[in-house]
Amino acid sequence: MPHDHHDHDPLEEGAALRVRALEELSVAKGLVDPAALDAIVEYYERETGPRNGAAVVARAWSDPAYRDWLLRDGTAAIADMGFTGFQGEHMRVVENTEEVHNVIVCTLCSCYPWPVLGLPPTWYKSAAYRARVVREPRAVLAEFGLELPETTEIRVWDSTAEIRYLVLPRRPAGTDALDADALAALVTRNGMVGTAAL
Amino acid sequence: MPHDHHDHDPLEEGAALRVRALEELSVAKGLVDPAALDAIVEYYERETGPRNGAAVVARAWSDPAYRDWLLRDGTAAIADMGFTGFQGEHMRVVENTEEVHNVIVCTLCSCYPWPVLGLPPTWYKSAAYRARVVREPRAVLAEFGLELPETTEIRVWDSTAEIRYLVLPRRPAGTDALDADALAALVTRNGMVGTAAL
Amino acid sequence: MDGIHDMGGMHGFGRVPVEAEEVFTHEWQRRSFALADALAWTVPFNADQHRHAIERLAPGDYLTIDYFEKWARACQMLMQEAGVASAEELATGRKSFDPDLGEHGKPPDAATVRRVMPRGAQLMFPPDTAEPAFRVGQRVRVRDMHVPGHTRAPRYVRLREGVIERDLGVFQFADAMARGDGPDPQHCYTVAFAAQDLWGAEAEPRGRVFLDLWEAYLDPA
Amino acid sequence: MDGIHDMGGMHGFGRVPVEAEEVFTHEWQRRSFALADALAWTVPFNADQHRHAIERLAPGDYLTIDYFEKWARACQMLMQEAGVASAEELATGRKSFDPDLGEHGKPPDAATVRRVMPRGAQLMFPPDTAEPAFRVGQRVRVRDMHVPGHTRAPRYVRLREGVIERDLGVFQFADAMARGDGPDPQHCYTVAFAAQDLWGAEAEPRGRVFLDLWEAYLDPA
Repeated sequence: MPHDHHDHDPLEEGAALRVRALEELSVAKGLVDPAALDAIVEYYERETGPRNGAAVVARAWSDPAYRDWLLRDGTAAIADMGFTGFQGEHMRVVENTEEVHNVIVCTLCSCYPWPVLGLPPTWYKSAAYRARVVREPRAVLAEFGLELPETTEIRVWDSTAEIRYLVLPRRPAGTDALDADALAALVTRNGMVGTAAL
Repeated sequence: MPHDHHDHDPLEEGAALRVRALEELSVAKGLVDPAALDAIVEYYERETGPRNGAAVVARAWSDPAYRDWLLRDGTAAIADMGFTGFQGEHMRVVENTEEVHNVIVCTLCSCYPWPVLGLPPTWYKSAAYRARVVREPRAVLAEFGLELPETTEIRVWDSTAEIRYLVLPRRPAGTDALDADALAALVTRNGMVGTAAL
Repeated sequence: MDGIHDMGGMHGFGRVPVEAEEVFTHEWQRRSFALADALAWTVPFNADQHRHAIERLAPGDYLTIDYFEKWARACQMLMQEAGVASAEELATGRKSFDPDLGEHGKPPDAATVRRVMPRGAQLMFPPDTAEPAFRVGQRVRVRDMHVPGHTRAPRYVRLREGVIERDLGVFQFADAMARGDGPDPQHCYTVAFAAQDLWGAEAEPRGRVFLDLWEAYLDPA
Repeated sequence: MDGIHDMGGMHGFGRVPVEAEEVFTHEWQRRSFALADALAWTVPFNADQHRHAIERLAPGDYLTIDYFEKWARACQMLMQEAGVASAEELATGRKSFDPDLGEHGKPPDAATVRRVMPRGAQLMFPPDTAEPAFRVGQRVRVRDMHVPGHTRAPRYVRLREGVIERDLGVFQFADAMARGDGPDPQHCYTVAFAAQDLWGAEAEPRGRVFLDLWEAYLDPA
């Protein structure tokens, strides 16, 4: 049970009961419709997630004009793929190159580009990631197994306002023959946050 | 059980067992002599504490030359009363007046003048006191029931190095006839930390 | 507020739990997430208010309880503050009064949320709503702010100098939205800080950290 | 380190528990206090190392566990790091080896601690050990430090200007003592900061905050 808290936390046991009580109270008071809750969960689990981001990346790798548009106006280019909605209203895509590696964080909470990546993983919300990646990004990336050349410039993007970020990873070598679907299969969530290379 | 932590803290129950195990292990490994532990507890509970500080204050109120010495060289003047030892090696006494009110804190841990005040109370070690008294001393003092005139200058002393502080409170009115013992009985610990007036 | 949530650059948190890849590990976490989304319509509250409620949790709780339990507790705070639920109701889970939902009326049904989710929120204003005070390339310094409420300028950039890298246009202002004071529209900028200007000579000479900062946070350097 | 212990000025901790007047509420707290005192002789460790060990506790633990349990856990860390006890011994409480106490020899007995306690520690050096870099009345600015270890210059004064109020003389330097690097003797000063220079215009115009700061923390303003 890899939660971002201590094993001895006693709140864990009661959390399920408390959230159920909050739901039942909210329904009883006419504040929520339980069917709407189901729809919300279903939407974010089925219609958002890293597969969306991977499709954007694969298209950018395959289509230079799309890549240019994506880097110039991430919001519009991503909307063109149908990926829109809360926490993705204003998107900026930052491109990894031989010289530059980008990595995304939200030090103040857990801002993350839901439409293209879904909800954030536990590590992204951890105090250690939030506190450390702005101060010692190279050491943090090494913990993810990503050892960058010393010559690489690391750019950290702290999502402090309404822009949400997506990293455009470098296209792996030897993938010239692959079509967009095959390329998309190579793209990982961590690659699009910047905590992995592909 | 007014501890400086949450009611739901599960560590509480096990703390006694863990500290006993640490003591037994330390004794078994020849690192401590249990009789020395008894002596340490007995010393700090019997021979340090606010009664020492109160005696210093009462003497300063009664003897202008001592008061001058105390404010000029707190370490020597307090040692003259026999109050010396760890966390009191270097003392500074700051005087409350009609214009100035002093208050003591240690924002980084719990530094406190042991020989004259004993060990600190729980509130002194609380995160709320440490965080807030340097920023909003007047509001914190009001929580202690101490409402100061707006014209009073508040000086906060954050014990960040090896100096330990003692507040010399203002002598209450109508105490001209009292001897030093009777004066000392008026002096409270909070008065000597600066979170109360007398 | 200079709260525990503002942890960028803090030491002591240990290694990153890189293996914790999951979004949800328990069904109740899904419900808590959805509840926060749905309650925002009817309580009502905006995203900045929900963030600020999480920030207002006791710091010891903030660091130790589950992320989605924090979301639920923030909702409880906002429900109580809005007067739609009492502390007793929230503690017992038993309804004691019907809230006056007023203009908000009925909670959204599944079709409504399904229609709105792909649209998102309206966060921007037309460019002519406000003139920009800064231009790309200009050096700025983050103000020495002491905001008791919600703010999105982390401590680690306060008093630091950076360069305007991009003018993002006119956005609603999170500090004002969290106070319930309306959007206070203003330009927001991406500001680039040299890592060594934030963390000293130990940081990498060519490293940079980029933050999106509203105009109210900035002064000319 | 910029750790959770450095909480001066932070928001979110609520009201002060003014009614919590007691020093000890449980017998085990007395034992924990005395253990830290006694173990310092034989492990050995100094006060700065004990403080730093407490600072190194996980921030969530730092904010939620009992003060005297933190003291005990700090002792355990220092015992393990000094090699006088193993993690397994500390977890089980069962001895598996006898430590080599070397020059420290036997632990102090009751008479020894009773003799030493009223004396305290030797923290100062003769005035001619180091020349002061600053004089009373001089304006100084706290350096923008990024010390990964123990340090006694809180974040809330970093980059702030104050005035040297008193030259306290030559003291051992806590940062160096905590590293085990010896005393690095240097002048320490009481520095007065205007409250408004720390907290902005909301603070009282005449309020001041005084801190004792070693010379290594300061630059001329």
